[in-house]
Amino acid sequence: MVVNGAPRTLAPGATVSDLVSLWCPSPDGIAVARNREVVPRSEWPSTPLSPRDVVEIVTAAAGG
Amino acid sequence: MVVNGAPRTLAPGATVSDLVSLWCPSPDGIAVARNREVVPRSEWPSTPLSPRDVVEIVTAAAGG
Amino acid sequence: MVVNGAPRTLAPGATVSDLVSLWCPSPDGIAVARNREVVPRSEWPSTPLSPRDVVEIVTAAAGG
Amino acid sequence: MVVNGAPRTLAPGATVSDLVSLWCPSPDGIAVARNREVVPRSEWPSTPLSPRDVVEIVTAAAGG
Amino acid sequence: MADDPTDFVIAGKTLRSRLVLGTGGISSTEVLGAVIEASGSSLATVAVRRVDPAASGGILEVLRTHGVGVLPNTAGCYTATEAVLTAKLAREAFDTDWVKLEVIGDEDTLLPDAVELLDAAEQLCDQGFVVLPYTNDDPVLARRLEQAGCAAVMPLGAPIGTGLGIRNPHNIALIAQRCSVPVVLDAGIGTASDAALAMELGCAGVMVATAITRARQPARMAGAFRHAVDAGYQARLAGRIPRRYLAQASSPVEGTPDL
Amino acid sequence: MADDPTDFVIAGKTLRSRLVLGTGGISSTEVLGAVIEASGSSLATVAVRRVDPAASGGILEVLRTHGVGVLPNTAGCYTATEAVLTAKLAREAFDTDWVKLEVIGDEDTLLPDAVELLDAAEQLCDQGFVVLPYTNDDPVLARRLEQAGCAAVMPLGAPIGTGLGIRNPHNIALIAQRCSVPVVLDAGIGTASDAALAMELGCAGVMVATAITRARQPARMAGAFRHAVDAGYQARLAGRIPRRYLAQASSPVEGTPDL
Amino acid sequence: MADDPTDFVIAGKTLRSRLVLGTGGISSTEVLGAVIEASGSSLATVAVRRVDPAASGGILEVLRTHGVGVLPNTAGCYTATEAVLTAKLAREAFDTDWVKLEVIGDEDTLLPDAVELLDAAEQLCDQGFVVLPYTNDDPVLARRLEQAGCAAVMPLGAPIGTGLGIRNPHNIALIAQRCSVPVVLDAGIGTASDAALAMELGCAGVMVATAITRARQPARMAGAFRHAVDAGYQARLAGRIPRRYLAQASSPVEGTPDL
Amino acid sequence: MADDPTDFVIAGKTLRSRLVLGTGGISSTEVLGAVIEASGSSLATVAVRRVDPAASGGILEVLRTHGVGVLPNTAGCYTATEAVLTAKLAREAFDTDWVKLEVIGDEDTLLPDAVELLDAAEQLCDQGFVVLPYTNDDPVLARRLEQAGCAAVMPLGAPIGTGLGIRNPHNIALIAQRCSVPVVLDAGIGTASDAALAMELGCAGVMVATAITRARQPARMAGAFRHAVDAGYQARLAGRIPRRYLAQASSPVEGTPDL
Repeated sequence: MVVNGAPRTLAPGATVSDLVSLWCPSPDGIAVARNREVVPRSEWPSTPLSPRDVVEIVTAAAGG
Repeated sequence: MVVNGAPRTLAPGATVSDLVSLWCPSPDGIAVARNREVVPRSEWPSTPLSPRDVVEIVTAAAGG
Repeated sequence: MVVNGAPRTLAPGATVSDLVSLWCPSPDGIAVARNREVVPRSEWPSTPLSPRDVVEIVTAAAGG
Repeated sequence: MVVNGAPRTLAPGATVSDLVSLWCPSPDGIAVARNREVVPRSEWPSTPLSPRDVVEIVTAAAGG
Repeated sequence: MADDPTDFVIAGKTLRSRLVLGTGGISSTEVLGAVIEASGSSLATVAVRRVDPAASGGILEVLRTHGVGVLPNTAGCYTATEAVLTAKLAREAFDTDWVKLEVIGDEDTLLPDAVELLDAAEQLCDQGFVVLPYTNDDPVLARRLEQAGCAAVMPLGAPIGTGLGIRNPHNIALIAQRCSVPVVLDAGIGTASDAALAMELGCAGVMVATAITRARQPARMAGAFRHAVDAGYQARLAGRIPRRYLAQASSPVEGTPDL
Repeated sequence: MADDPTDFVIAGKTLRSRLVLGTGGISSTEVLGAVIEASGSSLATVAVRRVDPAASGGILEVLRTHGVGVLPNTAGCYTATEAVLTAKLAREAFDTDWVKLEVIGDEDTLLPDAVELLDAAEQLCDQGFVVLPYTNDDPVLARRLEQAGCAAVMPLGAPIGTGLGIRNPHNIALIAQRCSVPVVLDAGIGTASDAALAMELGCAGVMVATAITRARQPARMAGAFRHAVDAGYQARLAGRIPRRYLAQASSPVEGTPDL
Repeated sequence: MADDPTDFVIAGKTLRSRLVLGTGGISSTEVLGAVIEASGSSLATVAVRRVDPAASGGILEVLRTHGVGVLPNTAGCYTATEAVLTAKLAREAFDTDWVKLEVIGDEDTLLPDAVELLDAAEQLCDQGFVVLPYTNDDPVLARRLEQAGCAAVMPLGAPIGTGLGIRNPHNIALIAQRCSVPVVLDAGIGTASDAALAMELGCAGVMVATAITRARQPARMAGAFRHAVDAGYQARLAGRIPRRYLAQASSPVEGTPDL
Repeated sequence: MADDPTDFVIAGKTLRSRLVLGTGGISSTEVLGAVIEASGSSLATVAVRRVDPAASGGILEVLRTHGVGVLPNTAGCYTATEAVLTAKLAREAFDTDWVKLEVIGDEDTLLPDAVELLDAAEQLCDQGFVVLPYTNDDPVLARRLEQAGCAAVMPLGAPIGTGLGIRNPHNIALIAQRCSVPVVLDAGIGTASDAALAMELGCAGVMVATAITRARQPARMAGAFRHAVDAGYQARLAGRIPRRYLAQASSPVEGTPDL
């Protein structure tokens, strides 16, 4: 799959929760878009990822 | 019918041409909208007016 | 003599001190010009006024 | 003597006229100051120059 | 070379003058004739209004007599729908597909409504009109109007009739640099120097109505604007000197006599 | 009536053009000739400098050939004494009693020194010179120069050669309103619209040097200034519209069709 | 009475400070902390960006530690679609429905795209967001954004990061007078006096990023802006004197001694 | 380092506040007290006027009570002679050798007369006065006043009481850069942002009279100016960002999600 613009392979059946815990020191202040749709925090554990998914994991940066 | 905002009665069967010749010294520089649709000059003679028509007859005024 | 633009008569031998005490509730914040010369406070008692003198007695006013 | 800021020696008895004719292609549009005094054109021939004179010969330059 | 004069061309038509005349506020057809002569304009706007059987009309005749092209406007329209219909009536009445597109947001400022304006511009361009939109001084909107197919863009200097001049020269310069269609400054001009500045900022032309028609001497003011537009245009071509913080002597220092 | 054109008269002499030309910074006598032609100027400044035996000179010839009057300046003088002597040399050399009086305070700003300037002006007026002082934009000093007998006053728009335009239009307007001798804006002009503005503010003329001579195309720029000065002058006579805070429609509201 | 201070309230929330802080360009979280303290701000913007596993992040912590509200922006979005999705991500990530809506037209000017902006604003308002749109200085667009349900409008003074100040005070004054939601000046501010002017023109608040974060001394500049915003606000309430063309003595004429 | 705050010192005396108060136009001693408190000023001007036996006087008491220094002015003087005598009377009456020197040229503009002003300044400096001259915005005159021994220079922003702000920021910046004595902007200030700008341009202080005393709420306006002067001063120290023609993003481009 593609995570934040880069190709990435994940164990089959991995969920958004798995990806976030892999990717972020803490889930705090994080949001996830899967194929240009927001995945609510509550659905992370129940949302499996497929190889064709395009995922964006975002947080706050100084700006504006 | 209503012509340029004022009620107006016309002989039955009167056309746009009749109205324009009645209304304007000359048809030059004139356009007509009937019920918010432009009536092309070529169709004036063949366009009868009905009592419920709302007609606007416009020309150039100093402006802009 | 003329005091602050108005004619004024004083007892013969009157001094600047006499005029000031006559003119001002208090000598504080006051200065006197006699014939376009400043009369120092210390010389008020010893400075007699003559009928032809032009005197200005000034103080602070809101300004600037 | 000094002419336009540079030392210069002239034949004894030389006049302002001599200097100007030596210095300028034409006397037209020229003025001369000798020791910070203007020497009128009419007096050039009759004005001898002495070794201690400071002379300025000026004309028009593009400016202003 | 960019510094040589070029023709003023809109939609393939070369205009003799870079000064576009607005006829609004003119006191009589006689004055209009004199103003046209003095201005040298080859294009003038007219509004589309109800025929007044009593009125003499005559403005079209004056323009034709002087060989001035008619540019109908959609003044008074608040929606794209009204503006599009007005443009169609104008095309029918005046036999021209040119239109100065105005879609305003409110009657106090008469400022353009960006959304309705772009909507109307897209519709009219699609229907083959030569669209000259009266727009605000927004560089982004100006380019969107250009992309929609407008033949020129007419950003404002200040609200119509205010005579406040060019309130935001920075935006006008940005628009002129970034648009490939002609930029014609419209609205807000108060006096000749405003028009010269507009041209110096990079505009291809200037439209003036109130500042001429309501001046104390309209014909004289028309002549003033004619010269000002030319002056500003020539000055831009001629390449102005840079701005300096401190002075630079214009008379030589060398050769100064010791007096 | 005040709104009709009047002649531009200084010390009884009528000048054909309200644009006074400064020759400083000109690249060649050829370019000078072209600039004079394009500008229409009838008066041009020259500086008084040491004769360079090597130099061709020729600037006086160019001015004479084109029938342009010579206005010597005292550029480079820091004291009244230097300026007065320079003026006398100029009178002797160029056979004119006109002088553009410059007495500056420092070499960074080249701004006038009010005290030395007034002193020099008084001396020269007493000696029969026609004095045109280059002054700052101080309305009080301008009137004192007029009272000293100066034939005109030449307030600056900005420091010489900066091209910053008119930094303080309020002062220039005050000077123009309060002086009875002609007011000729001098220094700081950068482009045509600056000159038009000067005339609209009430100046009787404008002097331009650097902005023309150092432009990329001097002759074209000279023509631009010629038109700008005329445009600004005519616009002032024509009577500009008042400034408004809110808009005023230039197309009639009555008669708007219901579409 | 209109001349007494009022709370600064957006969408029912009272903000302690009228100075909204932009965190862009800050050099470190330490400097950010110092800037927040000095500014007294109670609301600060953040951008929504990809998680960098390497990065320390920490900006949210700093804001929380200082009790500063988080205002996510949609910087970098060119379409309504991108902006809406970014706002939704922000709501999910930062647990706030407030959003500073930015939809820009091009990368050179970063100016808002009026049409996309209004579209995005309408969508987000419909979905219950508290929308603070970064808009141009167009009074008509500002009112359309208000009518779409925006909680405030944030017109620009000049393009982002330019430090050019308020290019068009006339438009900002019109917007402040004609909008009933708070007007917060955003973008273009260069220095303290710009912020004071914004408040004097009628703004309810000012947002500052670059002018503080990229100043030579960010914390000191933050303090300067804190005072400037208060000064401009108090000055507006206090009722400034009218502008006069001529002078009015501030010292009495009567009682002047004859010296 | 030049970027750290320094004391505001005139003639060896350190002033607590950079805001100098003018008392002209104040409606009552009560209001004056409130204005002093709100302004934080430590120096205030008074005029020298004939004693009115009927009047309560009391202004000196108010100043003393609040520990505010008295700065007598020579308002109303048209010649050096009058001004020098007025200064001597002030020294005798108020026991101070400080004087705000005003020598004006006419009653319409109340602008300084450069020649009389410099003459009076030289006389008073020779006689040991601490002279703070009210001058125009001429950088050359400012330096001559400094060379004459003045303890500070007080250039105007605009004519007294006009509230037109700083008409020529370029000159004020030049004066501040080129004088070594403190530069205190005087006259013309209309509102808080004008005072902040003065400090940003490099002034060491600002004097305000009419803009405070004739504001609708004088005490509130005094507080606004207190903050504005501080804001402008701190902003100058903090080092403002450069001005840019095009935008610079304040949110990072890298890390923008692909949405």
